[in-house]
Amino acid sequence: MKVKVLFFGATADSVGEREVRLELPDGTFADKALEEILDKCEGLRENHDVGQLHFSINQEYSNGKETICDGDELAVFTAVSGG
Amino acid sequence: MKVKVLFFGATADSVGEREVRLELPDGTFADKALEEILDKCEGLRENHDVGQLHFSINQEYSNGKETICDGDELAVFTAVSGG
Amino acid sequence: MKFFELTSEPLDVGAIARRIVPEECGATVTLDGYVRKFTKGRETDYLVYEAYEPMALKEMEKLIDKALDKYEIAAVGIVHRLGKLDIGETSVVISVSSPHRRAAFESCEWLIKELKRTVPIWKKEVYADGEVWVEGDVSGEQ
Amino acid sequence: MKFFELTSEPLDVGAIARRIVPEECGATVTLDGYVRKFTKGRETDYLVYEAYEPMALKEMEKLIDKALDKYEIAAVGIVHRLGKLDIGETSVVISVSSPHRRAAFESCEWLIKELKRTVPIWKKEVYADGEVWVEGDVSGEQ
Repeated sequence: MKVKVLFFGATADSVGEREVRLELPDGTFADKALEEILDKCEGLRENHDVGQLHFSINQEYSNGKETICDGDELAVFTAVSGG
Repeated sequence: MKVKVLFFGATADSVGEREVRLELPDGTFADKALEEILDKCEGLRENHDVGQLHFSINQEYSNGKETICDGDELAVFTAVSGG
Repeated sequence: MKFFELTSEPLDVGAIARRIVPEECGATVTLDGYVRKFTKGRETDYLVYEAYEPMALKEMEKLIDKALDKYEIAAVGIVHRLGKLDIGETSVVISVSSPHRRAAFESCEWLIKELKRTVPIWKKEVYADGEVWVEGDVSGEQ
Repeated sequence: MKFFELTSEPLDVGAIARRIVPEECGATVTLDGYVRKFTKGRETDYLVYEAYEPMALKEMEKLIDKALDKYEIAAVGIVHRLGKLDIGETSVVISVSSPHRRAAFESCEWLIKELKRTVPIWKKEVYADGEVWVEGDVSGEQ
């Protein structure tokens, strides 16, 4: 299945892209999907404490346990700093 | 000596005046001056719990112990309700 | 930095909030107090505010000086309207700017509480069937 | 009653603060957050704000719904600006209206703290000699 992965701010700078398309095995869990993203998108592990990165699925914060579906919109970003 | 006494809001309504001139003996203390005002300005004792009235001398809250001087501007008013 | 004013003109909340934007600050907290339609279930028609003007200005300045001393804040503005006010119209604006927002929230709340306790301004509530000069509540909450 | 928006246009604090004035309310507390010139002694040239827009709007709405549930308040508006902002320009306005002011102060402060913790918006600080994407402080204070 195919998913879209978005990056913002510091993660977009690290990856050098704001959006990538990834192929994931059907039924992939969220925590595994994030591992895949960290492996395939160079710059994330190098530039970030990955334990501090946030992960969202279809614009909701992930708890790591969701099952990813074809066409999902994922995103990886640093701790927010709006306001 | 002569003083000016101002009333506002409810005390102005009670007295029927916004300003009166009073003659006080030289060296009158503030608490005595307030008693004089309550005696001479009809409507204050009738309409107010006099213990709750505020008294100011030259635009400063009185503690009752000041000595009043000729030409002072006194004022008697209820608990404030701005805001 | 401070300003304190009494006026019979309508208050422009945004203009007051943005009048002082100190470079070292990042937050301004503004209280906009206005005329409620219902007080204790009774429908207000309009309000009239009256002040002992020179004393009110002195007391406003004292409050601001105390706040500037007590809190880590850079600027305070207080403007109170007088005269007749319709429902929804702003009676008072208190605006506090600080480097960090905590102090601005805390001091703005302290300022309105103290203003309601010490600044000689009175409010008359006018209803369809009467009117009453409101006597302040010592707690300052209302 | 609520509104929540992202915009690249300058924010009008007064218009946001006065957009909702419920009849049963007497107070609106507004936080105006803007660009500080100095952060930890370093001089900021300008800021750039970026958002994950659809998610940011969802998170803003969730925060407002929580606040409306948790506090005795009648209306909340949050507007956050995006793009390049100069010193002193408003980045966020949070406005809360309530019958009694205590709840408005408390919930406005809670909302900005939570917004800084959960709403996916990021700030890049640009200095004369470099730039950095700011990573949020979990405490929400800054």
